[in-house]
Amino acid sequence: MKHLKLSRVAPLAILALMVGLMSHAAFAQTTPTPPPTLDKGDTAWMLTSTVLVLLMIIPGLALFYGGLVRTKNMLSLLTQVLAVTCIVIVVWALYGYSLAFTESTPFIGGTEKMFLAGITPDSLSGTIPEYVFLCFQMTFACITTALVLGGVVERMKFSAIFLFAVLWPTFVYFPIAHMVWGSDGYLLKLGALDFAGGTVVHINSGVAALVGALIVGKRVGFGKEAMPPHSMPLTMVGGVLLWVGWFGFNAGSALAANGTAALAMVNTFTATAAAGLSWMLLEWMSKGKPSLLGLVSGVIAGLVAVTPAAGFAGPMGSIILGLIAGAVALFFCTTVKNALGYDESLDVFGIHAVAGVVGSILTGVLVSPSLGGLGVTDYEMVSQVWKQIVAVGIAVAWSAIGTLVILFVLRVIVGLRPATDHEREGLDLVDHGERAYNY
Amino acid sequence: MKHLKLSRVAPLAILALMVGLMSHAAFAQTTPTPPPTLDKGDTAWMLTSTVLVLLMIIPGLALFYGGLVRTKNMLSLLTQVLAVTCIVIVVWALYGYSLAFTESTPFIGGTEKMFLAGITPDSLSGTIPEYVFLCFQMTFACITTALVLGGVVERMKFSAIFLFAVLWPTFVYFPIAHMVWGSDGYLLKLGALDFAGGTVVHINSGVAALVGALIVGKRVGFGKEAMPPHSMPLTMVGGVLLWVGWFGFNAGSALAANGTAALAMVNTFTATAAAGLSWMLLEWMSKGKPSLLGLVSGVIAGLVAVTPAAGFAGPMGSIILGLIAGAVALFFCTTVKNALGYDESLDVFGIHAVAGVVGSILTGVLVSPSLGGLGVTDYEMVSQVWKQIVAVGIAVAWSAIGTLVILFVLRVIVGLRPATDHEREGLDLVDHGERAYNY
Amino acid sequence: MKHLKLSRVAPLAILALMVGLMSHAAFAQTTPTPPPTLDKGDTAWMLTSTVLVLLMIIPGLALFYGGLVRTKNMLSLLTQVLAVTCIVIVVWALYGYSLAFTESTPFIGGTEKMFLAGITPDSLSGTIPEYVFLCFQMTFACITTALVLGGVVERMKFSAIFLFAVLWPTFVYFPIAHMVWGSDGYLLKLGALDFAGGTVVHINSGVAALVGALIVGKRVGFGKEAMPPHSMPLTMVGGVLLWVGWFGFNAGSALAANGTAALAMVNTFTATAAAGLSWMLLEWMSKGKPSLLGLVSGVIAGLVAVTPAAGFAGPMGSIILGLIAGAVALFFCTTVKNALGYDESLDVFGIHAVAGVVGSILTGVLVSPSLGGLGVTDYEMVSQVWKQIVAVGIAVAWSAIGTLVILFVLRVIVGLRPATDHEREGLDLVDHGERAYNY
Amino acid sequence: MKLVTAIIKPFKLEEVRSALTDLGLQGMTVSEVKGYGRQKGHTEIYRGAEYAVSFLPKVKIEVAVPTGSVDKAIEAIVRAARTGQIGDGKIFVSTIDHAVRVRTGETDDSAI
Amino acid sequence: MKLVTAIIKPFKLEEVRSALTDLGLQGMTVSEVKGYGRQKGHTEIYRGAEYAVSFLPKVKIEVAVPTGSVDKAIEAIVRAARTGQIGDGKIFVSTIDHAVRVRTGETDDSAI
Amino acid sequence: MKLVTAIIKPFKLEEVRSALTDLGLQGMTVSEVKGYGRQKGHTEIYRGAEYAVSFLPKVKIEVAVPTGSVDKAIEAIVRAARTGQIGDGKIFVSTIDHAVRVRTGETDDSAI
Ligand SMILES: Nc1ncnc2c1ncn2[C@@H]1O[C@H](COP(=O)(O)OP(=O)(O)O)[C@@H](O)[C@H]1O
Ligand SMILES: Nc1ncnc2c1ncn2[C@@H]1O[C@H](COP(=O)(O)OP(=O)(O)O)[C@@H](O)[C@H]1O
Ligand SMILES: Nc1ncnc2c1ncn2[C@@H]1O[C@H](COP(=O)(O)OP(=O)(O)O)[C@@H](O)[C@H]1O
Repeated sequence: MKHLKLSRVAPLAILALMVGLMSHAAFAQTTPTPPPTLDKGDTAWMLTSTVLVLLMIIPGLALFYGGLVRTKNMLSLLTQVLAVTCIVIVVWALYGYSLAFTESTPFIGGTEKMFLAGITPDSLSGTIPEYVFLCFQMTFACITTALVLGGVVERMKFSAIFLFAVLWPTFVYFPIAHMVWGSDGYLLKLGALDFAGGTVVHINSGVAALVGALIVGKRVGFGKEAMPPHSMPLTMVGGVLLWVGWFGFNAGSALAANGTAALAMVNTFTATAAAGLSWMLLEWMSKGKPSLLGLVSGVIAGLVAVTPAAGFAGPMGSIILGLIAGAVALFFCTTVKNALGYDESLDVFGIHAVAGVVGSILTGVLVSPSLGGLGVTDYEMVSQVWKQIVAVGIAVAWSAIGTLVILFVLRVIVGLRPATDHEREGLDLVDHGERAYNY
Repeated sequence: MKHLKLSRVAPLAILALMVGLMSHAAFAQTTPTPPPTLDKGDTAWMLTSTVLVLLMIIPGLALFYGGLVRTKNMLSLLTQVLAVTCIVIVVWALYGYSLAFTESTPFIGGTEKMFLAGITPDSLSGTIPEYVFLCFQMTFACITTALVLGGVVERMKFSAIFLFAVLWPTFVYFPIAHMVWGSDGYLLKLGALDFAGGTVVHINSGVAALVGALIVGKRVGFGKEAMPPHSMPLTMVGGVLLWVGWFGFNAGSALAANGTAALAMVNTFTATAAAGLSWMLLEWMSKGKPSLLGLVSGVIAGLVAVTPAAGFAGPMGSIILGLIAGAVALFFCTTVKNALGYDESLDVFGIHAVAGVVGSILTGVLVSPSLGGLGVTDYEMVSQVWKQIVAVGIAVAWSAIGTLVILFVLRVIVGLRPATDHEREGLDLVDHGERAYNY
Repeated sequence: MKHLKLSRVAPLAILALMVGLMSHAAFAQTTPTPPPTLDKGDTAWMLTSTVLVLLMIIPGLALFYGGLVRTKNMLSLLTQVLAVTCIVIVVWALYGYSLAFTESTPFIGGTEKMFLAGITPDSLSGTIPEYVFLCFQMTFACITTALVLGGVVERMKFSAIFLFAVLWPTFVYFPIAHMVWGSDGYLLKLGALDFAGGTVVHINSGVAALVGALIVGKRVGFGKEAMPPHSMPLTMVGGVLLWVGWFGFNAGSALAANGTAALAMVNTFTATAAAGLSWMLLEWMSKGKPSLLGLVSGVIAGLVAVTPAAGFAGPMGSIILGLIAGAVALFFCTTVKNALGYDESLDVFGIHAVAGVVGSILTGVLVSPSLGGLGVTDYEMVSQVWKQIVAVGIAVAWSAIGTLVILFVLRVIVGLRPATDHEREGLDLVDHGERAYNY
Repeated sequence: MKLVTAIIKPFKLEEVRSALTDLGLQGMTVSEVKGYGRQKGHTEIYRGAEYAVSFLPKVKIEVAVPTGSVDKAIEAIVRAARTGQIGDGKIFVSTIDHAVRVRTGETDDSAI
Repeated sequence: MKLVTAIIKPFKLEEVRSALTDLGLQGMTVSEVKGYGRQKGHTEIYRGAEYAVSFLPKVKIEVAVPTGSVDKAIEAIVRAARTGQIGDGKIFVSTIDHAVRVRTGETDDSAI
Repeated sequence: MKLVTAIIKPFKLEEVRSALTDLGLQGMTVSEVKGYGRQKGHTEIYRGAEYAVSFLPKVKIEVAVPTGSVDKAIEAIVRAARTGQIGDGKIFVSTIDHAVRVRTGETDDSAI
């Protein structure tokens, strides 16, 4: 059985590796430039943005995911999201920030800011206190790790998830974040565009979720029993809180309260709305009914797709981007996924990775001033798109391989899955000894 | 039957028309004045305010309304609110902002900013980026349209609602917004006071909801079957999120982080609390029990009433305003509504229009410096109150007639109501093929 | 029976009194210093912070508490929290702000700002409008009063709670707030440290909740019937919204968008995450399963503990603080509480008072520059810790005695408890004539 | 003494209840059930996955009646619950050997 | 073999359960139901609208017992469930022709 | 005519339903119940408080069948619902005196 699973994943891993090896990518992101004084307006907005990204995770993502699982696993899902958040916060403060954001090698940072050493309330990062910058980035590490959970819900032991939340950021997230955002990061210097983390956050987590789903395997009863969402209202609330909080994520990635933040805001409205409508209308035409889950899924797909583009594209370009992202993600989550038959339960791959790739690549197109984008120095569409593809390839490869290795280690140490009986009873009682609802 | 419905609505329409024709109204609102530099503090607050108004709609309004409908229509309600939001965002970006906020005629703006043409991250509106200003205003268009849904819940086809969300903003909201807030708007120049949109948002949506309720007709079983809220906790959460977000709405309408925003904030606390207590205590005295729904309804009535007054009245005047608004709205939603017997299901008229009118008119009184208000140039109470009444009349007339026409058109094109059997089964399954809960 | 209850409470009261009498405490908090100009960045952040603290109460605290009660009392709990919020807002505007924040005596302020007299949009408090400052402080008064409800849920008449919400702030909260934060406050001058209200808010409310639980008595069926939380998802949502909003509470207590706010933010992440993990892991080891309720409870304990320390300690000190606070509160809420056998239903004492005391005392330690803290002038650990203990003692004494007296008065005037039959039926129907859910 | 069990459409509950009380039957017990029968269910779609939901919400009414009242009880239920459309439901009658009122200990016909 | 069906007040479930297990009855099945009877309901008010709610929450216990144990089962239930106030509920006894334990296929008295 | 009542594990509902329809039984009524029996429950802990939860979620299927079909119905249910583990559930058979189809007024065997 172990053998079987390995063989199922191997092609993906190899593909990813190849893409990784052949690539020379480059990223340019709004990293903090260092003027020496604190700006209180910028600081006010970045404090707020940080809070908004936290809101995306708890309760946003927790509810979005939670509503989609079955009642008997609701509490387990909520516990996982909250525990992962707590763990990544501590890990980030202990060494994650240092590994991601200090200068050292092109692939991973150094240890000089471990335990946040040397940072004081007066330390600045650009025009804002470094403490605010590191908190803002902390929330990115948290949400990325939490997103991965969506691939393995309802069937992975809490002990394995607990350890995963330490290992995965360490070996997957921090390196990728460093490559993309570290001032000496390998990819930063090569010029691919990623405004707010399409690669680092969405493609990364989406790929990891798919690998997780394949390695952990299908839920007991998958394909035989109906597994409808237990609470669409909670999923809707979580989904729209993701949208609400995403303004911190995207407009906050300007690291200032300025025109770039404003542009990111308007794009985060238009692309998202367009993608929601795109998914819903296509579903309406093809299946006969426009569903709430489709609308919300489209909204998330739009948010994901506009993440790398938010500070580069224009609002009309973002509408186009949203329309495309909604359609592609819909096609993937329904047709492709059904054809492949795996149980990537909450479509983290189908939405975050797929729309993330669409967004990353189209960012190279939509940045074009001729399409209403802002342009970048020496812009040339074909070469820019190629850089985008290369960056995507590296992220996919690193994430797939890293996740694979971590899961095999965890399977050996603590095991990944509960007993079938336990899974059937539900993780709420088995892992946590509580029930979600006692009406 | 068509005939019957027409005859029911005709008196209202005629009344509204008369009020409209005889009036010469004037509005003064905190529109952006154009000093040339960007202020980052103002920008930070307006980015935040925009996010707060979005929070009012999703999940705020969606939950407030959703908790009040029956289980079988919960998902339908949530879908409607989210879809309307997406649609209005796209429409706003395509042409709504241009129609509302460019100079052209006194009743409707021009087309020069269609597709947001000509706006860049450097464009300013006052001290903030124009992109932020137009996003802030975008959320107002969204919430106003979504509010109207409360009059027709549980019985209007999704296809009709979808088209309504395009037509209603175009022919009702954008013109009224232009008249009130456009720099050459008909009503702006005449001096009525409306700080944050009492007329444009609340009276407008309340009247449209009433017209909708009358045209679409009563729910099957109305008056015979019990139709209690299916989840008061969700209604409470939605209601208080409206309050939380309303600080963006009201204090954000200062378009700056200054003393006026501060005044709007304190008033948004005091009027609201007073109105909540007013409704609850009166209900306690008259019905024997203070209800949560009453308390929440009073809170909303207070928020609505203080909207036009927030930057003009003083905090004690706002308490008085809240006490009155809570009492009047209670009286309307219980006694008057029961007497008239229509099914304006979620009391958008009874709360938003009624408390909106109370607030609009009393703004003319409470702005008086002798009552702790801020005063306006050449203030004279009687004439100011008259201006307020006239402005209300125009809004009522335009909204009633516009909504009426749109609904008749929609009835012809797609029909307004599902089959009785379908309505009984619930719109969740019939329109969307999903159920809200699968516990 | 009355006699019995008195005798049960007497020791506590006497102890508290003694502590009170023997103490000479001192508090230093980030009160507004008066430079003359408005800073828009600071104002933007404080407007946001005020909204965030409101979010903590409604829906945060309401859901956190609401999820923990039984279905039949859910609506009652929500009503209580919202009504208390409204009442305290009005009371604060009428006279509370004046009593807490004008100069007069060391124990209570004066009446000069009753009805917010003399304050205009131009009045400043430090670099922000006084209206914003008083709104920010208003939300503190609201949440503290609402927190007390957790001790007496499911069994106290709404009429008694209504009056309690007027009397308790007046005689307990405003004096303590004045002593700690008033510029001539008794405790302010003596040098104990309380960054964001550990004493005023958490110890105060926790003690009052315990007194309430003892005076009001146990719920019918307590210890015999199972009383599991009716909705852990709502409790989780409420708990994490407390965390989200707490950034307004803590970072907002810097009263500016600066490095101190940034420090408070990072500490509010690290201490909280550490405390959540601390509780969960200890529970996992001792009971065999890590529970969601444990994780959330630890998170709250961490938030409480870091409140006094947020602007003084360093991020690593905060992790230590969180680990200790989580462990102590867990020990208290399980072992100690079970041993004592009282029904302090939602553990306001066990979490807010206990972790509050831990935080207050350790603030005296962690402020030490040798431990990564910021230091204060003439810092000396032993004497600082002693000041912290004294301040805690005074708060405990004042709160215990004040609450005791108020409850006895209320018992005489309106009675505290509903009839047993009514309590069994549930307060939703008995007090409010509504049910929470009608699925 | 007989137990009349009726499975009906949920929105007919109120009408059936008042039809029964009009007969002077002062008590009944109701539960929410899911029914499978000739009336077809519906399909739900969540992202890619389609589920055929074959069970429909129904209400089950149980009313204990003296043997002599069975026929008029049935008749009353049928009249109140009938819409004429598929899925209107069923009535089953079975025998109760013995009945007790908990509060008083009264038994059989006087217990109901 | 008989089926004893008791409709009781929800908060009495735990007491009735332990009274039955004290008798050595090792199994029972419980459902949440709504009861209509002499015990009056309540009124709910939502904004203007008042609803008379006539159904009250009850719990239905079904326990299959050997014919010889019926009387003491009834007695145990009555003792545990009685509050003496209106709405305490009913017990109905009917006949089971046949019983099967799914797991083992055992039948009748040995199945329960 | 008999009423076959089966109490089974919830996740077996779909299999039992199709086993019954394979027999040509076109209707049944299902409710969610809680069962107490040999299968032990679990313990829940909320902060300090531990609760022993002795009731487990089960599903009750009621199907009215012509007397001649009882045995194959039982057999079909047992086959579909059995996991061989404790808690698989019970089947009870009792007699229906009379049945009515609300929609048409048809009675007895032709009503089901
Ligand atoms: N054989 C049966 N045993 C128990 N319940 C049945 C049976 N047949 C039907 N029912 C119940 O009656 C309901 C209505 O039956 P259905 O066949 O849909 O319509 P109709 O009664 O109009 O023929 C079903 O949903 C089910 O709850
Ligand atoms: N005739 C009946 N058939 C079925 N259930 C009944 C009948 N009468 C009463 N019940 C059930 O018994 C419960 C208690 O009955 P009620 O008349 O209120 O009080 P009491 O049993 O004390 O006379 C009811 O709520 C209902 O569930
Ligand atoms: N005497 C009984 N009366 C009614 N229901 C019973 C009885 N005994 C068991 N049950 C039901 O059957 C279910 C399974 O019984 P249990 O004793 O746990 O396992 P098994 O049937 O495998 O022996 C119980 O949960 C309960 O719902």
